[in-house]
Amino acid sequence: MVEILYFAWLRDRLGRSRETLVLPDDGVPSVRDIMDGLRRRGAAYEEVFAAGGGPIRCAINQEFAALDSPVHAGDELAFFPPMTGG
Amino acid sequence: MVEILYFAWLRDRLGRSRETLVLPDDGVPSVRDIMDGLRRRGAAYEEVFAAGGGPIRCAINQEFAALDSPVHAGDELAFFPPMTGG
Amino acid sequence: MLVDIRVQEEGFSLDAELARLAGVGLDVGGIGLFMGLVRGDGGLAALVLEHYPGMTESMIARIVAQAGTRFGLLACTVIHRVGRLPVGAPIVLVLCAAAHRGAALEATEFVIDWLKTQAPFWKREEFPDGQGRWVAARESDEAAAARWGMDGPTES
Amino acid sequence: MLVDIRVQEEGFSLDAELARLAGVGLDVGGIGLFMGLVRGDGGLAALVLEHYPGMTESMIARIVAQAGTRFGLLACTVIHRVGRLPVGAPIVLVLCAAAHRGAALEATEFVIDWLKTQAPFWKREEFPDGQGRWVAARESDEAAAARWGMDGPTES
Repeated sequence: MVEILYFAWLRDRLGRSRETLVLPDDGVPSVRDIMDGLRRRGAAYEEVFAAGGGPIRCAINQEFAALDSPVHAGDELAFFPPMTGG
Repeated sequence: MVEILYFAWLRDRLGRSRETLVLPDDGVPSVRDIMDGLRRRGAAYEEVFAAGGGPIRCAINQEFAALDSPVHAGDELAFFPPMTGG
Repeated sequence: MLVDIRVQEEGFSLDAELARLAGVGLDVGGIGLFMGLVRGDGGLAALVLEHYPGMTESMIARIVAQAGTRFGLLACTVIHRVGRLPVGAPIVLVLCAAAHRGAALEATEFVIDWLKTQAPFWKREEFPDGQGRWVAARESDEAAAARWGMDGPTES
Repeated sequence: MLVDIRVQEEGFSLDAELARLAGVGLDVGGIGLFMGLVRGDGGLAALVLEHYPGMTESMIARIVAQAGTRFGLLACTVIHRVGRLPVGAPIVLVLCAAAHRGAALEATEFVIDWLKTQAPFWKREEFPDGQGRWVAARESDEAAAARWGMDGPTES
């Protein structure tokens, strides 16, 4: 299982701040694989994770990750827009 | 007459913070002329205004001035070391 | 290096933050400080700041550690506020203490530049009519961070 | 631009100085600040700061005016202390408020760099044994000021 967190406008559009995803038994998915899977969950997901939905950053276990980074069971995966703090 | 002010180590060595100088009737002296005149006033002046006495800056009427700047009656002439504020 | 990193809703006092540095010792010759405030652009009423608890603190700690090494800091304090902040309110404080002024001021700029692009905070603008809008990241912030000539404190 | 320049024996409060900026309006997005302190180098006990009253204020005013134009400042405060200041005491405060952080921080550096070389202050070191020594000007201060690419605010 992977815990997925959403921040800022991603959370607003998806209507949730976190959810749990069960990983497939075979192989180690990449962040991109997981995004592809999420996109099939409905219009809001399609909008958020489609190209043109806005630039998205992700982190695995609170470290920035790339689209092809592997995701393992027990990981905390977060999706969010580019940061605007400071 | 010219009012001369001394600051920092110049004042310490000369034992005074200000003095009044009567200008010659003929011509307009430069700062250098006035320094040459002061140097003849004794050992302390010789030491302060001689080459090797340390770098000296001057101001006329509270504006930085050069050695060849003219000095007029009524001017306030100040001698001091390079600044070390801040 | 004395490090103090806080993410909080409350405001802060600069005098109180300076007083905390008393224990650093007598080698501090210069303190650089930056404070960011909510600017009243285009009729804005407030900013609402959100963050990623845990990751925020660890990213800021990494930026501060890099600044400490690079600029020889004696102390560094970063306070970032979250929640609803009305126009005029302080958002962020970066304070860097060093032996000399150049290091203190450069480190301050380094920390705020990286914090803008690497620390997971997001701002939402609130207008008097109740409308809201997430602030888009600015390319100039990426450029400001990039000029320090690294891929970022996240790479270390 | 709101300008406040003071040469004084007393200390100062950063919070009080910030509070003075309240009247500047809601365009302030960033405040840069530098504070110089008496560093305890080589067993120093205190610095005694002397200045040229009148010229000091006018030179600082000129530096601040140039910074205001160059960086689009909304407010600038400079406080420089004189008299006997023990190790650890604040000597100087430079505070620059602007719409954006880059301008605020650069202006802060600009003002302190020029102040070091153009404002008529002199420091005397005092040691615990009663010995005293005038501080020599540092070439690095001249270099720091020169990098701003002008002959100095005095030339305008």
